[in-house]
Amino acid sequence: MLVQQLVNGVSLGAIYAVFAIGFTLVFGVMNVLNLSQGAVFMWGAYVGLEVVRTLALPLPLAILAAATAAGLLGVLSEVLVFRPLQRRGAHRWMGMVGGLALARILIGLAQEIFGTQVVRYPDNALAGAALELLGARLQLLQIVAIGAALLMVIALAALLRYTNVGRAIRTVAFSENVARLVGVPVDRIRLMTFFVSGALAGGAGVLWSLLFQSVSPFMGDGILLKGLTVLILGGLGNIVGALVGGVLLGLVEVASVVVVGSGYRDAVGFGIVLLILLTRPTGLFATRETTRA
Amino acid sequence: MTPLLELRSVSRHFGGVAALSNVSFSLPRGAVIGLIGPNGSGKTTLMNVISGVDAPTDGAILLDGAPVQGLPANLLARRGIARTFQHIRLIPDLTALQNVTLALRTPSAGALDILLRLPRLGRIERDRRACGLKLLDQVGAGQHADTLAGGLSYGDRRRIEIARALASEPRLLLLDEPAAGMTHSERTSLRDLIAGLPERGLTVLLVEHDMDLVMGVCDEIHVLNQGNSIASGKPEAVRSDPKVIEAYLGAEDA
Amino acid sequence: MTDLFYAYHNVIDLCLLNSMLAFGCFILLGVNLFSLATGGLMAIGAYLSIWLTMQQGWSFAPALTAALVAASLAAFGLGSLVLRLRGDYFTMATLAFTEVVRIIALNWDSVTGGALGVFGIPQLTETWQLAGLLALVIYLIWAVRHSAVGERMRAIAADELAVSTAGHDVARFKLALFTASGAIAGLGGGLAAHLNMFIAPGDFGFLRSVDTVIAPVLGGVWNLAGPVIGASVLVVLPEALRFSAQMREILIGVTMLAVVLFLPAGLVGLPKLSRRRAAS
Amino acid sequence: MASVTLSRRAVLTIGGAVALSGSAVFAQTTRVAKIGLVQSTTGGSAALYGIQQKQAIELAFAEINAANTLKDIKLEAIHADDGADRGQTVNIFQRLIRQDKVVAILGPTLSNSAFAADPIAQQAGIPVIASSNTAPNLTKMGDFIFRTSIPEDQVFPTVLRYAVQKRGIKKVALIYGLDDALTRGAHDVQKKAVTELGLEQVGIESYQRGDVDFSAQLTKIREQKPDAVILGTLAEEAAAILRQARQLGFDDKITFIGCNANISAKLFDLAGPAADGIIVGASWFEGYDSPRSKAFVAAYQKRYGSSPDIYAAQGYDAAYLLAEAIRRADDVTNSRLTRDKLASISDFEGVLGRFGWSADRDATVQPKVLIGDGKSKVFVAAATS
Repeated sequence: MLVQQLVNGVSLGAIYAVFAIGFTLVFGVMNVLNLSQGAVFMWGAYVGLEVVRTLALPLPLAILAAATAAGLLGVLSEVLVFRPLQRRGAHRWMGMVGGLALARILIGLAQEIFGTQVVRYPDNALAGAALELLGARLQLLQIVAIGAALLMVIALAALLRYTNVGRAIRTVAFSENVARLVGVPVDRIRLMTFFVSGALAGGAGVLWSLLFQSVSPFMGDGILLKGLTVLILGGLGNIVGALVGGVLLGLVEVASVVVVGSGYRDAVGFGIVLLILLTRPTGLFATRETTRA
Repeated sequence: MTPLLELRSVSRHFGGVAALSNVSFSLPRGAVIGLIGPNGSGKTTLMNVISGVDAPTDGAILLDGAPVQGLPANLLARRGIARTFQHIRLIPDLTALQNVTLALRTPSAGALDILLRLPRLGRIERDRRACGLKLLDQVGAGQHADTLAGGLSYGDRRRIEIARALASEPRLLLLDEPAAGMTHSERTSLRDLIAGLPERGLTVLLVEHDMDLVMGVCDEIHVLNQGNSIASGKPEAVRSDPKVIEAYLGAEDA
Repeated sequence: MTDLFYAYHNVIDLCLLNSMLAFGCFILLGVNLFSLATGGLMAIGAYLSIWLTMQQGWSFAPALTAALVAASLAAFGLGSLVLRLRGDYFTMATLAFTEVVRIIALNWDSVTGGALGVFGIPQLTETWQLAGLLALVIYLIWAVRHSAVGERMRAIAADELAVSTAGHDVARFKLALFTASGAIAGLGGGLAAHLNMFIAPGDFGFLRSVDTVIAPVLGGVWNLAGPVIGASVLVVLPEALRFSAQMREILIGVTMLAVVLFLPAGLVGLPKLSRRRAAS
Repeated sequence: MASVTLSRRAVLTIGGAVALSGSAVFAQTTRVAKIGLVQSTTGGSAALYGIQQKQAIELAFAEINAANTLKDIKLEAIHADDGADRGQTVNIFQRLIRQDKVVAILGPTLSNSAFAADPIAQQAGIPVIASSNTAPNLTKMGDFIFRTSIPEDQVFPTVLRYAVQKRGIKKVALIYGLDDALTRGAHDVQKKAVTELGLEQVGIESYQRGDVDFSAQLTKIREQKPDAVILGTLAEEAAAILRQARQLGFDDKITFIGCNANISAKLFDLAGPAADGIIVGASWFEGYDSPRSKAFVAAYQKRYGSSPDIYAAQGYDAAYLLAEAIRRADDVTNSRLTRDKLASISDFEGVLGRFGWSADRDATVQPKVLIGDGKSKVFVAAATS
């Protein structure tokens, strides 16, 4: 049972991590808390679903399409909400409310277009397959989810570390003014960051709905709260922290079901956030980057 | 007689960087002490550590012989340390007068006075206003009392910030580059103002780049370079100290 | 005429109640605190007050007072722990508090009835009480803002460091404001519980907290009319847009976004803006 | 902003024109019975049931008006969406009663909303028929409150007894939605029935609305080795649980017993073959073999292109019951008379079967034990002998 629960926790946490990394990236680079991220996640899931169902394209293409579409939604949120607010020097809560408003519009549109019913991805070869490991059943889908999560994180890390774009992103994260002085096209880098962040959310949306076979216009609300929790666990703007924090939250939730009882599952997550904040006011993995917050 | 303030091997590290290392000196009562050094030598860090905006990593700060290092800024202000900032920190959407009365130590109205708008409230606020106006007049900014601080000139804001520091009835006043951005005539009146402070029982620690001003009003000068105290003494002595000259020239080289 | 009043009776009640609650967030926004604790604090006031009126036979006024005191104490305790957190960490901590309270309420059957809620609550909240208490809250905040304390609030919003070097204990000041906002939330919780005969833990979660803090942001954070306008718009908008059942959510979102983007001072800035447009 | 006002005005104008032309056609000879239809069409999962009921009721009204069943009386539904938000439900009830002067109200969608809004109708003497509220004690709020939705406690004990007899169940585990009044109410009934039958209860797990990962709870349940798992869940959650249980390698011998809310085509859409063998009890199911029910399913499918669920069926019967009461009262404004006539109906033949009211104005219908057939994706009646 223990091994099974570990599997359960890690695969859940892996998706939390992918979502939260996109979330934390935008925070780390631009100091923006984009509360429309949950709705972007939901749209990613629907786009992937439509690609698989209507266009009958294979899954990897669906993930790609979903990530691209969600990335564009991320870009939209920057162009429509965050850039005008930043230009105006608006208070950060304006950005938070703007993000919530955008999420409301995106959810309303999804209801209009896709209806309110819960739907799922069509069955494929992956859905039923599972292998036995140390007395636990490891579904192929779980392996895919964990693998895809790792892949996305490694790709992002490589992007940030080894490419010019990555260096530019890190410069903007350090200071937008410095970036401008050394000739980094800050506006473009911001757009790219929003794109990457949205794409991660969209990718997480497809993985999520594959694993749990559930797509609905409201699926982003829950993950938004989880993403915020992971953000705190990992330290705002800390990418490695988001990865570790995501997996940790998955494990904590599973552990709370086993130890405390499922009625307190979410309370344990939030309780731990409170405890961590009271002992380490900038999160579990506070680093130089996070001191900006 | 114990000095008003005494620093004993005060250090402040940021990560691996030592912004201050083992700085020791004392401020005798009623003196105007200059603190100079090239940019980045640790002057503002020292101001922050003394005023409680920052805490020293190591060492002791004694106020009237009692250790005060690490106390929060508001408590140190209550115990008589007031300061101005290198980058002026007036509240732009309050008037000049409101900025000054913010720091007054005369009793402000109690909760009941405010909530029930008792007649006492008007009297108290009138008294505070009078106190604030007096301070503004002293620094020569009385005519701006009811102007929003955000709309005033640089020199005026500098003077109003000094008035605010004086409003808390300090014994020790820390001035961080008060002459920056002032015109020549403003500097002259600033010099007179600072020179007159000891008579009112104040001790002053002055950080300033304007050497004429420093040499003109300071009884004693301490020189910092890269977080270390490199020289101290009478203005004339410091001016000719080869270490000081080298520090400044070296800094200009870089 | 009376029929018209009764037709919109609950709309009026909700405008008044939500405006009052919005003031709890308004005073915190005034010192740059974006708190999501409202839901949790309201829950404390709501459940305590109905326990007192339904189980202990207390009358309404003392029960409301108890709700106010209990939520203030809770806010005081919470505030002493979380107010030292910066910015978004503070917001998250208050959100965690609200969610933890909600989940405890969900599991604490004997008091809250779990998800089934408590029904048959005596309908003691009257429109005139809501109006009177709202007026009182507005008066008190007005009085504070027009005093040296109000100046200190504005100063803290602009520059905390300057205020603390001027000799003021900013932390204590914020704690006092947070406690006051707890009092408003507790009072509002007690009034809300006795308004519609029924409450359930879901009434006091994340959404309630978000709606309450959005109201002053939409209405205007610097103007006393802001919370009233913001909260009323949030109550009336779903009613006014009911003609378009399907587009309603989208239109509410668009309205919120438009305010955020085009009215930096909130809805209270609208007349000024249109005057400027007309003049130019 | 301008375009919004404009379109609103346009809507009002068109609406007014339609109303005008309508009254012109039916001039003098036609009376209109205005009926409030309070169903959530937005606001999360509640919208799922709300839309089904709204559609079924509108279908019923259209049929009744077209067939001239009520002679010169036409039924007019005034629909309002409360967004599953209780405050709005109260707003709507007050407006419908005081401004639109409806003679009766059908709804609201959620039990929680009913507890807040129904007392207003009770006070004003307006009859209310609920078709999806299943919370216990709902109709005890007053003698104007009726419901066609069968509360769980009328169904579940029969279902559990059936399962015990047929499958020899001794140990059970329960799982339910903690923060939803409907699932929580179902769970309470289930727990009571388990105790009354003397079954061993090896574990209780819960989750919150929006959760889609049940693997931790199911892994725990698997360790407790129950003979049956009892679901106090909505259809989509039941589907996810069934599916994930299969994936976790649950023994085929473990029986899943569901609740009222699971009777939905959605269950099979989402769970696929995993729904095979689930036992549920209900007042109605899509394959119910009665002429009335078959006609309803066909008409619903024709009009909306999708299958009705149990809430649609209950809504449809509520609409016909109200129409019958209005017919008997022969009055379109006297709500007290309508209420009395409604209460007097005792032998109504509805989609749910033969219908009557209990002393508390709850529907009394023979509960049906159903078994999920994952291959043909329907529920079939169990042989209850």
